[in-house]
Amino acid sequence: MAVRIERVPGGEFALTTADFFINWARESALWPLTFGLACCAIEMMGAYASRFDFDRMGVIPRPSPRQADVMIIAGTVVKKMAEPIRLIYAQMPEPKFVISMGSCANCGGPYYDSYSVVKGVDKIIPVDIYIAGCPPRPEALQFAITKLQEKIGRSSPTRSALATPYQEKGSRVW
Amino acid sequence: MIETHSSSLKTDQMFINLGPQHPSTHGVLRLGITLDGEVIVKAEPDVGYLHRGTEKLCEVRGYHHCVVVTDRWDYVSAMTNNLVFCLAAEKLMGLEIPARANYLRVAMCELNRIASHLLFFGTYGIDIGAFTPFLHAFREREMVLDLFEMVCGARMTYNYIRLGGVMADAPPGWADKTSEFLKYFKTKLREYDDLLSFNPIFLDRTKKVGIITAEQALDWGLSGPNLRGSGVSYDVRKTFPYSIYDKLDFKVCVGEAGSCWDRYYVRMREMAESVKIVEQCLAALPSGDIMAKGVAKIPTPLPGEAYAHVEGARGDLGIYLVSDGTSCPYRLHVRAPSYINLAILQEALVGLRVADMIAVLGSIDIVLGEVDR
Amino acid sequence: MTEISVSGIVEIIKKRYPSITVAEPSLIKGVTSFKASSGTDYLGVIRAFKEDLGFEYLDFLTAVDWKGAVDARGYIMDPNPNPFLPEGAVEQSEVKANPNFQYRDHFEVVVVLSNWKEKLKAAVRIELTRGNPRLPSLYDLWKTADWQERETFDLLGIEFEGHPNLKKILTPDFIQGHPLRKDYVHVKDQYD
Amino acid sequence: MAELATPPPPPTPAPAPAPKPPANVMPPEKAVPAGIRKVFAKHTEGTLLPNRLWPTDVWPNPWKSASYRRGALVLSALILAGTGAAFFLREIGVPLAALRETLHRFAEANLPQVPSWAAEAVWILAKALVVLHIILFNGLFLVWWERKISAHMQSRLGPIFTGKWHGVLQTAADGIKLLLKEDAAPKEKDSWLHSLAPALVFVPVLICFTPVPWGRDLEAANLDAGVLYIFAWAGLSVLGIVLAGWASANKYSLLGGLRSAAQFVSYELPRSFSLVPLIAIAGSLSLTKIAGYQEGYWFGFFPKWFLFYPVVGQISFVIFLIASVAETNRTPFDIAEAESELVGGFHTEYSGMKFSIFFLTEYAYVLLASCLLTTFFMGGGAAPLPFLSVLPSWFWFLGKTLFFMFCFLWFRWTFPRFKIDRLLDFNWKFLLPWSFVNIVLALPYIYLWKL
Repeated sequence: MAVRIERVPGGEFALTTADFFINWARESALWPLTFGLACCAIEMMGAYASRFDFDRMGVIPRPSPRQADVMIIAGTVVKKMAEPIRLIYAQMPEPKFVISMGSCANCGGPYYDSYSVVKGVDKIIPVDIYIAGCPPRPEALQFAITKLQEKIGRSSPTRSALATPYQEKGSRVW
Repeated sequence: MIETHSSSLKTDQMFINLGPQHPSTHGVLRLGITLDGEVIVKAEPDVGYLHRGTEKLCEVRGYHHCVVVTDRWDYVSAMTNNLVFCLAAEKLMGLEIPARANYLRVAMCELNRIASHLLFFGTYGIDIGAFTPFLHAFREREMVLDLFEMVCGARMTYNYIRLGGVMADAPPGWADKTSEFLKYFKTKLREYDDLLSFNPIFLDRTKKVGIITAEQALDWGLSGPNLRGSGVSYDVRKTFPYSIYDKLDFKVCVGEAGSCWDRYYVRMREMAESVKIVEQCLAALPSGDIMAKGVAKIPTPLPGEAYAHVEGARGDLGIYLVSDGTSCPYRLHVRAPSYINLAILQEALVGLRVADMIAVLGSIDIVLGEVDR
Repeated sequence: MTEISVSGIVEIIKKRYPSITVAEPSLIKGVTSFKASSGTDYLGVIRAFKEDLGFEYLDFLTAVDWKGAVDARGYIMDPNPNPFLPEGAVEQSEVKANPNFQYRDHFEVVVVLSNWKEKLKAAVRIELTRGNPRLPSLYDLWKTADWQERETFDLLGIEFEGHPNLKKILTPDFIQGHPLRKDYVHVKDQYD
Repeated sequence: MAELATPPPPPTPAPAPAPKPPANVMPPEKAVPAGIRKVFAKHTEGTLLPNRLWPTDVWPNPWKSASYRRGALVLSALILAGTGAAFFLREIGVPLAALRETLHRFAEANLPQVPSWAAEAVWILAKALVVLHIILFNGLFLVWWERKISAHMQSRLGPIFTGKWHGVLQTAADGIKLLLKEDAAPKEKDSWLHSLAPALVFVPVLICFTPVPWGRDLEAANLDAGVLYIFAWAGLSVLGIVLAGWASANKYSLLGGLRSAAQFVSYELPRSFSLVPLIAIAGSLSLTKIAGYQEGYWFGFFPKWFLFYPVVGQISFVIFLIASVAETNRTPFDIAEAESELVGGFHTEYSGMKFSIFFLTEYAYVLLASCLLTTFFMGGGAAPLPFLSVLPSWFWFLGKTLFFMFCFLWFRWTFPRFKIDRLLDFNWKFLLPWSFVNIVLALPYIYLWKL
């Protein structure tokens, strides 16, 4: 479809404009899932609260995965929790993004040698943005949201096959 | 457990799975609830969704490293966790703590108690359906976190209280800033009462709901505000005083009926008591060292056992520490108040409605990091 | 019981349960420790503490594995990776046994009780053989023993007889063995 | 070293020495370089933390802040501009009627082959489109307004980046995003009903707007049984909500749907009964006539609004307001979608556009409830004072509606949530009996006033 439109004079322009608007909407309305695991979840709550106020960027948490765009893995992913996380990720509608917040979710963090911790949430679901820190400050989460917005801005939803900026190449796919 | 399908029209019990991802489980708790209509017949808390095996991890970490791990149990009031581990380890090593360090420790712990109870106040408001208190509470909580940031550079996991003292002295201006905050915070406490504590709808939802009698509370080993809400006056700070609490003047706040509101209001009053304690600490803050002399880089205490417990924000937080004379603890057991408080849900939830369940669960005030360790 | 002191408790317990020994010097600093030798003694002495001596609060119940240094195979990675250690430097912490310490092939269950009125604490301890660690449950005395015993069962594998619901609580189902035992060896699963 | 800086104490013993700094004497704060001081000058006044803005520093007098003054200025300019525009536009009902006449005449003169009802059909279609757009734009505006209001109540800012000026385009972005989302739903859903439910919820509210008088001669249709018409259609929405709960194959949704059914059915009663005195006094079921009845002034200045009828008017108003809040499913009555209990309630399993239709419906009901409150209790488009009638009626209607919408938002962000059983108790044991009592209290009005 997109290829055909491109052949029409001005089609390129139309697609690019559509891309721009779609990306703008997706960037400006990133709704994360109300989903906290451990310490980072408290910082995430702090990020939604008065001082950092993510509502400024249009980020409001939604309790149901069906209405969420971003899953912020805020905290340690333990083996017992891995399956529920996979399920929640599957329940989210496309396009969906994952922010791995904190060292535990990135790589196991202080529990690198524990028998019960998954060493990095990217072993079970694909991750878009990683934030370092234990726990990262709300400013870091804010930075991650900006980075995610940039990433969405680079994608071309009208030209890609699924019409969704799914995952960049190089991410782990399970 | 009885499963019903939407196709059958029998009146039957319904099994509801609350969590691990649910807005009001405060983390990753899972509750298996059997409902008859909207009335709870059976409740089964299922924990372990945040079990990181830290007790085992401590067995291969040095004593100084263990302090880092303690931060992540009750991450909402990490200072008390640091304190209780240090108290236990210092008992093993026989360290004497300088007076200034002791005062700083207590001031930090009480400030952290304020931060923790503020978080409870905010999230409990959300549980009951009022969103605004959450943001008001976080506004003040950020100020407490600023004070922590001034002394140790971290907002949540402090690693501030170390073996033999504290990590760093309070920076210039910290004491002034703290007293300014305390003055401001006292007016805010009244605002919270206006906003939520005595709101008729809030009272309606929490008073006479989820009553835990004193006998039940003792039987289930509750501690902290949950126990005091049932009318038992037990506070580790008074009964088994540690650090400098025997020199400080404060009240133990006790509830009456053991309802959700009592537990809630005990916490609200405890914040006022904490303000008093911090003020006393600031007034009497002695000068001097902040670190004991002769704390080894790699401490290897003599073989022995020690048990230290403090009044954490959630209750009687204890650490049982065993040393076999090597550089790592041989065994470390945490008496996690959240874990023990949570167990009572099996009994306290039966007979309530779904909406009450959230009120009770919120009023127990658990932190899953401490429950699962 | 009007007045209880540490020595008073020791006397009473010694009179009633001659098989119980009092650890001297105290094993846990500041807490008088009583060593029971059999399961019935253990239950009996704790019941006496609760009902006659006013120790109405169960602080905690846990167990210690006295086997020796912890097995490094219980951890997923080398617990002490330190690539930046300069040559000849001592590791901050190393996993090794203390040659002067007397390890033994036993579990020891430790129960600490409180008497708030007299501000006293007492510990009841019992050693269990490694092969078949069994103990009567304290569930009838305190309901809080429910989860604490489940935790001890889950992490250390001590079975409590008479417990209504003794099953895993913290670790996921697919984790084999009891992680806090010193000889625990981790079996790799799908997430490692 | 503060002590060193202070002059030595006077020789005479001072009765009250200056408050001594705490015992921990610390080195004084290092002087901040001038450049940095300039950057943070706004924030550092009177604070010790150089880079943090504490609420204590901000709140005492917001008028000292230039941005606050500028904001107030812009806001008053906007209101003034709106008033001026209304003054120059005058009643738009009159030109619209003329437009309709023109359309008819044009059809008669130029298109003799089309039947005579065609022109009227085109006119009706145009009216339907206008009403639909009112609902859609109301959703866009109200969501943004709610987010801004809630934010300012909670000492934060709310959307600020999207659309440059105070995040005005925030809801538009949300809408476009939701439109392009995947429609994810559980495998076990009853797919037919699952798709039907949003339509069943949305269509009634659209129909409900038919008899709403937006101003003088400015309603889509002047129905003689307008009140009954609105209540009948509004009652249908609950069917969609129950279906949504049922079809989602989710126990939370089911509970939410059932709760909401119980709530709707019970609050319909006091809501209708509270209007009986008004209908009896006005002697009509038509919204236009009810609004028209309240025009005019007692003693030449006091508006004859139903709200100001002693006792009866106020009781009616309170009952109708409470029941309206309950009908719109908002806090303190949002038990059907109680976030902390039932995750999302009946719309837990809805995503993308289907979810946004539920969202839109909720806000459309807020608008409807505000319109009804205005019509029934505040005299519709009647000006509050005689000399203010220079401004057109639609301006006053809009202003009053906005005020009530603000009240709805205000309630939402102030109150906790009721419990379902208490909610029903409150309805059956308090609101309903009082609405009956109110009918009895209205009897003197009907007999004496009408003489």
